[in-house]
Amino acid sequence: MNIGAHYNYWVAIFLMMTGFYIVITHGNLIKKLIGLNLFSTSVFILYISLGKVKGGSAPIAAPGIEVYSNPLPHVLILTAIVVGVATIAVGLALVLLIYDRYGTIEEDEIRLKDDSL
Amino acid sequence: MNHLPAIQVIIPLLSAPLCLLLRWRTGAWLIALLATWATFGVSLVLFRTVMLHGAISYDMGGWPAPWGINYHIDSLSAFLVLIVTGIGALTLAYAYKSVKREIRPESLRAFYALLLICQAGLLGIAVTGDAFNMYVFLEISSLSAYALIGLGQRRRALRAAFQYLVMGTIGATFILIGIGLLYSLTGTLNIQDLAARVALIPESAYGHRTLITAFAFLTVGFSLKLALFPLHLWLPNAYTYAPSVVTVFLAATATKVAVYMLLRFSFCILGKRFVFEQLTLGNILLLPSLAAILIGSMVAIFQYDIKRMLAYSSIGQIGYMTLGISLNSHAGLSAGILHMFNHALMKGALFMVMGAVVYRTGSVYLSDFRGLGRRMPWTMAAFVLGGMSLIGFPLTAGFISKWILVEATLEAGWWPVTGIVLLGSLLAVIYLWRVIETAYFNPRHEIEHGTEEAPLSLLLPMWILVGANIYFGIDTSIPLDMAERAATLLISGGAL
Amino acid sequence: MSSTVLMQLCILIPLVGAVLIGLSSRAPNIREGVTLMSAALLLAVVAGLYLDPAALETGTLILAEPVAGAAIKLELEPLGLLFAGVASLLWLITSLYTIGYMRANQEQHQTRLYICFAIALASTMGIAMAGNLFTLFIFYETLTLSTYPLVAHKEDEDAIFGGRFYLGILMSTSIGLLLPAIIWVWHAGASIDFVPGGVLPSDMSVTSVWVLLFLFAFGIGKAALMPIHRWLPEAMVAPTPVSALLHAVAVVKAGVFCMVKVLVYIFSADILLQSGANLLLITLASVTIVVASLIALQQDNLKRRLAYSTVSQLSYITLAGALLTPISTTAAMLHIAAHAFGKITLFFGAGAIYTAAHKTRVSELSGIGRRMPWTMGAFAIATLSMIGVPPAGGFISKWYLFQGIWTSGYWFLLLILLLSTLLNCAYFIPIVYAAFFRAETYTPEHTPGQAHGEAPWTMVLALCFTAILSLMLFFYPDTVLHLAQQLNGGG
Amino acid sequence: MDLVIDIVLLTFLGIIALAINRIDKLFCVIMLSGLYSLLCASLFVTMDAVDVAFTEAAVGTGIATVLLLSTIGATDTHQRSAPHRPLLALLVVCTTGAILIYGTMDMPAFGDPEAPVHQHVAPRYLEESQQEVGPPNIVTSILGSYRGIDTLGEVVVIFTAGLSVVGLIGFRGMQKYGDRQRAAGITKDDMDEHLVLRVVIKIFIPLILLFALYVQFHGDYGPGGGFQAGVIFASGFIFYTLMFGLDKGMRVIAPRVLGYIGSLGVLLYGGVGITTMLLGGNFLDYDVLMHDPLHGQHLGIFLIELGIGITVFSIMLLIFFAFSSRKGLRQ
Amino acid sequence: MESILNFISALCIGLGVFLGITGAVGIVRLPNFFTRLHAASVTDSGCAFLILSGLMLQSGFSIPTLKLLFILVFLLITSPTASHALAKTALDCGAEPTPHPYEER
Repeated sequence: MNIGAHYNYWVAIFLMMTGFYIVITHGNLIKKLIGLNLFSTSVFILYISLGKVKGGSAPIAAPGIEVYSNPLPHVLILTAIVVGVATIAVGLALVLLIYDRYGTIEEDEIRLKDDSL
Repeated sequence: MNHLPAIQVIIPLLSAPLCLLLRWRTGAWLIALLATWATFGVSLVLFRTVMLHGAISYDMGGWPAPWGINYHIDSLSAFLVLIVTGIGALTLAYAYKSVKREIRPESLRAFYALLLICQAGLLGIAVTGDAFNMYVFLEISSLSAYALIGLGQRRRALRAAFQYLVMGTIGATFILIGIGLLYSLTGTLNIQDLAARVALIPESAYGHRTLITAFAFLTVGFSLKLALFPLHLWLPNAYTYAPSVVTVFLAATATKVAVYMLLRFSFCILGKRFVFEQLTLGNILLLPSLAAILIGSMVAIFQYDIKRMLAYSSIGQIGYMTLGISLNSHAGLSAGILHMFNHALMKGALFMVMGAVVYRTGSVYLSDFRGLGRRMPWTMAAFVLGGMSLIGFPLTAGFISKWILVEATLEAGWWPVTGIVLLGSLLAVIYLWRVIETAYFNPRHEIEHGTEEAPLSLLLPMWILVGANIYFGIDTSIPLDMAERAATLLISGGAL
Repeated sequence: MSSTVLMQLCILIPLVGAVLIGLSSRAPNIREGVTLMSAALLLAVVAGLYLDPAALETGTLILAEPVAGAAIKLELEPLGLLFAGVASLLWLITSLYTIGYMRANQEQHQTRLYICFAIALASTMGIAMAGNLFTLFIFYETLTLSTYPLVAHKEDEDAIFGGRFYLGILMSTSIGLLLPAIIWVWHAGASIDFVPGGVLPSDMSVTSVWVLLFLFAFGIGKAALMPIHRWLPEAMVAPTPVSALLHAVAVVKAGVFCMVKVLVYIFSADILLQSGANLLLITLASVTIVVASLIALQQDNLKRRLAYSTVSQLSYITLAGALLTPISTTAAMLHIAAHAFGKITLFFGAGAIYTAAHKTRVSELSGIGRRMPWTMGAFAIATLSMIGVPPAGGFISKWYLFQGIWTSGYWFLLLILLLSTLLNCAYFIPIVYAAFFRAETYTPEHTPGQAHGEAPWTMVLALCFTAILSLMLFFYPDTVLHLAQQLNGGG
Repeated sequence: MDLVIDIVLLTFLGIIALAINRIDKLFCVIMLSGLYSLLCASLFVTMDAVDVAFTEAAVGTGIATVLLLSTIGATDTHQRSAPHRPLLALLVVCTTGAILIYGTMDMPAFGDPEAPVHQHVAPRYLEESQQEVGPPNIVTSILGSYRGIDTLGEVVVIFTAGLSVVGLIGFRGMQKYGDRQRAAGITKDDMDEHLVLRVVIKIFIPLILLFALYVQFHGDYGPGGGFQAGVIFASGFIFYTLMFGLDKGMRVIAPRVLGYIGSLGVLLYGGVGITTMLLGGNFLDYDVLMHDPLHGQHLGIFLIELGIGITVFSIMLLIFFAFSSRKGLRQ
Repeated sequence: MESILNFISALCIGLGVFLGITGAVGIVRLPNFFTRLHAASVTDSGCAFLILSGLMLQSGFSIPTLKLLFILVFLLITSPTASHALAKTALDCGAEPTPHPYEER
C-alpha cells in the first residue's frame, strides 16, 4: 500500500480527530457543538471517499458514461448530514436555554453556579 | 402478507405528528396511549409468532436484502420489542397526571410526540436487519431522548441533556465509523449479509486489521450508549434530572437496547469466534463490568437524591448484564438477556415510585421519605418490593437472573466473580435499606405535605410492574425460555 | 383432609391472619381476637398433621419451579413436624401473653407488630416444612425481614441501631455465605432436595467438604455460632414478647433446625466422619457453649443474660447434631423442645417483671419473689430446665446428649458439658436465690412507695403454662422421642 | 488534475480545522465552520457526490451557520475559558487516530474500482435502477425506493429536531417575541433603513423560491431533491425575516402553522407507505401504486420527495424562528 | 476561430484569477476596514465577471452557458449589495472612513 492510495482517508482521520479534540477540550458549549459538527462532517468525507471510483462520474445516468461512482455512500451520507444538522439544532436550543437559566455558556462557570447552590 | 414487523414501528412513528396536529392536549395523551398499547398488542402477536414459527423477515419497499432494507425479527429482537413496548404502554398509562404536573402545558403535545418517536426509534433498532438503518433509528431515539431529558423542571436538566447529547453523539459517530469500515470491507450493510462476508475474511489476512478497528469503534460506541462503567458519566445526571416519566421509560429501555446492539454486532456480524477467541471481548468487558457492579453500587450508597441513587444502581445493574455477556457461555448470555428483562421490570417500578413521590412531595431527597411509609403506604410498599427484586431476593424476578448469573460464573469456575456478584446485592441491601428505614422507622416528618396516597393512575401501572416482578420471580418459564432461545441464537451466530 | 392441604394451611393461616389483622387495625379487640384465632387454628392444623400417621409418608408437594431444579417444595418430616409443633403451640401462648404486655405498656404501632408476628410465624412454618434448600432459603430470608420491624419496633436510636445490626449480620451471612453454599451443593450434588442420607457425592474432596461445612456453619447466622452471635443480644431491644417467641423459639430454633437439617439431609454422616469435617462444627459449638456462658455471667441486664444463655444453649443443639449418632440427633430434637419451653418461660418472666416493676437489671431483683410468686416460681422451674436438673425437660435432652457423646467417643466434650452446666448454675441460681431469699433493696427509681404485685393475668397464665410444659416434657417425652425414632428410622 | 484539487482542498480543510481550534471569537469560528462545510461540499463534488455536495452546501453553509449565528446573537460572542486538560485529550485523540490509521491499512486503495464496495451491492443499483425504479439520478432512486425507510427515518429525525426545539422553547415563547418588542418600544427593526438590501431581497426572494421548486421537481434528473429544496425554500423566508424583522416574518407564516405543515409532510410520507400496504404491497413498495410498476415508482418517489420537502422547509423555518425569538431575551 | 475563442476565454480567466489574488492581497495589506472592503468588493465583482464569461466562452451556446449567465447576474447584483451592507453597517457602528488612513497609525 502506498501513500497515494490512502492519503484521502488519513486527512479525513486527521480532521475527525481535530473535531474530536475540540469537543473534548473546549468548555464553551457552542465551540463544543462546532467541534461535533467538524467531527461528523469529516466522517462524511471518509464515507464519500469510499464511494469514489477512479475515472468515474456522478451517479446520474447519462448516455455515453460507463463508469459511475458508488451511489450508496452518497445516500447514507445524505441521511447522516440531516442527522448532523438536527443534532446541532437540538444542541443549540439547549445552549439557548442554558444561557437563559445560567447566564453563561462556559462549562466550568455553569458547574460553579450549580455547586454554589 | 404479514405486515406486522413494519406496523410495529410505523404506529408510534406516525402517531407522533398526529399528536402535534391536535390542539387538544389530553387528546395528545390519548393518541400516545392508544399508539403504545396498539404497539404492545402487535408485539405480543409478533412474540407469539416468533415463539411458534421462528424468525420473521420483512422486505421494506419490496426490495430483497441486501439491496433493500429488511426487517428481521428473531427471538432476541422479539424479546426486546416486548420489553420496550410493554414498558412504553405502562409508562403512557402512568404518564398523564405526572406529566401534567411536571411539564409546561404548552410543551405537552411535543412531549408526548417525542416520547412516541423515542419508542419508535428503539423499536426500529430492535427489528431492523440493516446496520445503517440501525444507526438512523439510534439517532432518532437519542435525539428525542436529549430533548425529553432537557424538558426536566430543574435547570440542571438542561446541563444533563447537553452532556448526554455530546457524549451520545460522539458514541453515535464512533458507531458510524465502525459501520463505515465494515462497509468498506464487505460492500453491504445488511446484517446477515455482513455476517456471511465477514466470515469469509480469513484471520490475519488482508482486511483483518480493518475488521479489528471496526470492532473497536463499535464496542466503544455501544459502551458509551449503554453507559458501561468508565463511559457512564452521562447517565446519573440524565436519569436524575429528567422528568419522572422519561426516567421511567429510558431507564427501563434505552440501555437495554444499547446492550442489544452490542450483542447483535459482536455475535451476529463479527461472530463469536472472532470476537471472543481472537479479540477476547470477554476479558475486555469483564473488568468494566465488575468495576461497574462494585463502584456503581458503592457510589449509590452515598447519594441523598434517591433518583440519583437509583441511577447509580442502574450502572451497577448494567454491569451484571455485560458480565453475563463477558462470560461467553450459554448460561451467561441467558443470564444477561434475562436480566435485561428483569431489570426493566424492577427499575421501571422503582422509578415510577420516584415519580409518585415527586408528585406528592415535589422532590426525592432522602429527607422527603421520612414517614412516607405511613403516608403513602402503597407507594412505599411498591418501593420495598421493587427493592427486593433489585437486591435479588428470592421469589422476585431479580433473584432469578442473579441465580443464573451466579450459576454461570460457577460454571466458568470464576469464584471471585461470584463473590463480587453477591457483594453487589449486599451493597444493594445497604443503599435501599437507608430509604426503607427512613420511610418506616423514623419519627414522623414535621412538615406535613402531601399526606395522602398517590392517585390511582400512578399506583396502578406501578403495581402492575411490581406484580410482574413477583410473578416472573415465581413462574419464570416464559422469559427464561425466551432468554435461553436468544442465547442459543447468538451463540449460533444468529443463523437460526 | 389430606396432609398436603394441611401443610399449605400451615403457611396460609398466619398469612391470612396477617391480612385480617391489617384490616382490623382500627378495632384492637377484633385484631387480637384474630391473632388468637389464627394461632389456635394453626395449632389445630399442626396437631392434625401430627396425629395423621400417613402425613410423614405422603406429605410432599411442589408449589412452583422458578429455576429448573430449584422448586418451591414443601415436605413433611419428623424434625420439621416437631419444630412446627413447638412454634405453633408457643405462638398461641405468646399471643395471649403479648396482648397483656402490649396493653399494659401502651406500646405504639401494635398492629404492625401483630402483622409481622403472623408473617414471621408463616415463614417459620415454611422453614419447618421446606422440602429443599431453595425453599428453606426463601423462608429463612422472609423470616429475617419480617422480624426486622419487630426488633426496630421502638423506633428510637437503639432500636434502629439494633435493627441494622440484626439485619446486617443475618442478611450478609445468608446472602454472602449460605446462598453460595446452596448453589455449590446444587452444582456438586445436582440436587438440593433434602434426601435422607445426603445428596453430596461421596467422592467429594475433603477440603471442599470442610469449606462447604464452614459456609453453612456461618451462613446460617440464626444458629448464632460464635463469632456471629452478636445479633442476638442486639435484638434484645425488641419488646419482650418478641424476644420470647422469636429469639428464644422461632428465629434461633430456625437456625439450629436448618443446621441439623443440613447435617442430616445434605451431608451424609459418613462423608462428614471420613472427612472429619464435623470436628469443625463440634469445636465451634463447644467454644460457643463455654464462652457464651462466661459472657452471660457478666451481664447485668436480665434480657441480655438470657440472650447469651440462649447462644450457649443453641450450641448444645448444634453440637448434638454434629455428633451424627442417632441418639445425639434425638438429643438435638429434645433440646429444641426443652430449651424452647424453658427459655420462653424465662423471657416471659423477664417481661412480667418489666411490666409489673419496670426492672430490667439482675441486681434489682432482690426479694421480688415475694411480690410475684407465680412469675418467679415459673422462672425457677425454667431455670432448672436450663441447667438440666430433674424434674425438668432440660434433663432429658442433656441425658441423651451425654449418651450421644458416650457412643461417639469425643470424651473431652463431657468436660465441656460439665463446665457449662456449672456455669449455667452460676448465672441462673443467684437470680432465683436473690428473688426469694434476699430482702428487697430500694434504688432511687424504685422506692417502697410504688408497691406492685403480679403482672396482668394473661401474662402470668402464659408463663405458668410454659413452665408446666417444660415439666411435662420431663414426664412425657414420648411424643418427641416418637418423632425422633421416625427420624432415625428414616435417616 | 483531480489529485491536485483534492490535495489543495484537503489542505485548506486541515488549516481551517486547526484555526477553529485556536480562535476564540465565536463569530469567526462560525464563519470558518461554514467555510469548512463549503470546502467539504466542493470536495464532495470532486468525488462525484453531487447530491451530497448540494446538501452539505445548503445545510452546513446555510442553515447551520444561520442557526449558530442566531444563537450567539442571543447568547455570548466570546469563548472565555481556555481548553482544559489538553494533554490528556491529545493522548486520547492520538490513540483513537492511530487505531483508525491502523484500520485503514487494510482498506482498499482510494478510488480502486476493484474494491468490494463497488463489487457487491452497488452494481445492481447502477445497472438495474433504470429499469426497476426509473429516475436517472440513481441517488434519488436509492434514497426514495431501495432505502425508503432510511429516508423516512431521516425525515423523522428532522421532525424530531423541530419537535425538540418547540418543546424546549415553545410556540408561545416565539409569539411572546412581538410583545417583547412592543414592550421595549422597538416598533421598527434596525434593518429599516437598509433600503438597498430590501429592494434586492425583494427581487431575489421569488427567484429563490422558484429555484427551490426547480430543485424539488428536477431531483429525479439532476442533483437535488426534497431535502435541498426544502432548505432553499426555507432560506427564502429566512431572508425575508432577516430583512423585515421576525415579527413580520412570523406574520407571514405563524410558527404553529409551520408545526402543522411539518407534521403533514411526515404524514404524507408515511401515508404513501400505508397506502402501498393497503394496496397489497410491502411498506413503501411503490410498484402497487399504479398499474405500471415504473409509473408507480415515479409517483411514489414524487410524493415522498414532496413530503420531505414540506417537512424540511417548515421545520427549518420553525427552528430559525424559535432561535431568533430568543434574541435579546436577557437584556 | 476556435483558437481565438479559447485564447480570449483563457485571457478572461487569467485576468479574473489575477484580480482575485490582488483582492486577497489587498485585504491582507490594506490598513483599515473601508480600504479593505473596497479592495475586496471591486476585485470580487470583476473577478467573478471575468472568470464566468471566460467559462461561458468555453462552453459555447448550451444549457450550462445559460446557467452560468444566471450565476453571473446573481453575483453582479449580490456582491455589491453585500459590500454596501457591510459598509453601511460599519458606518452605523461608528467606523469613520478617514482620508489618509496611513497617517493615523
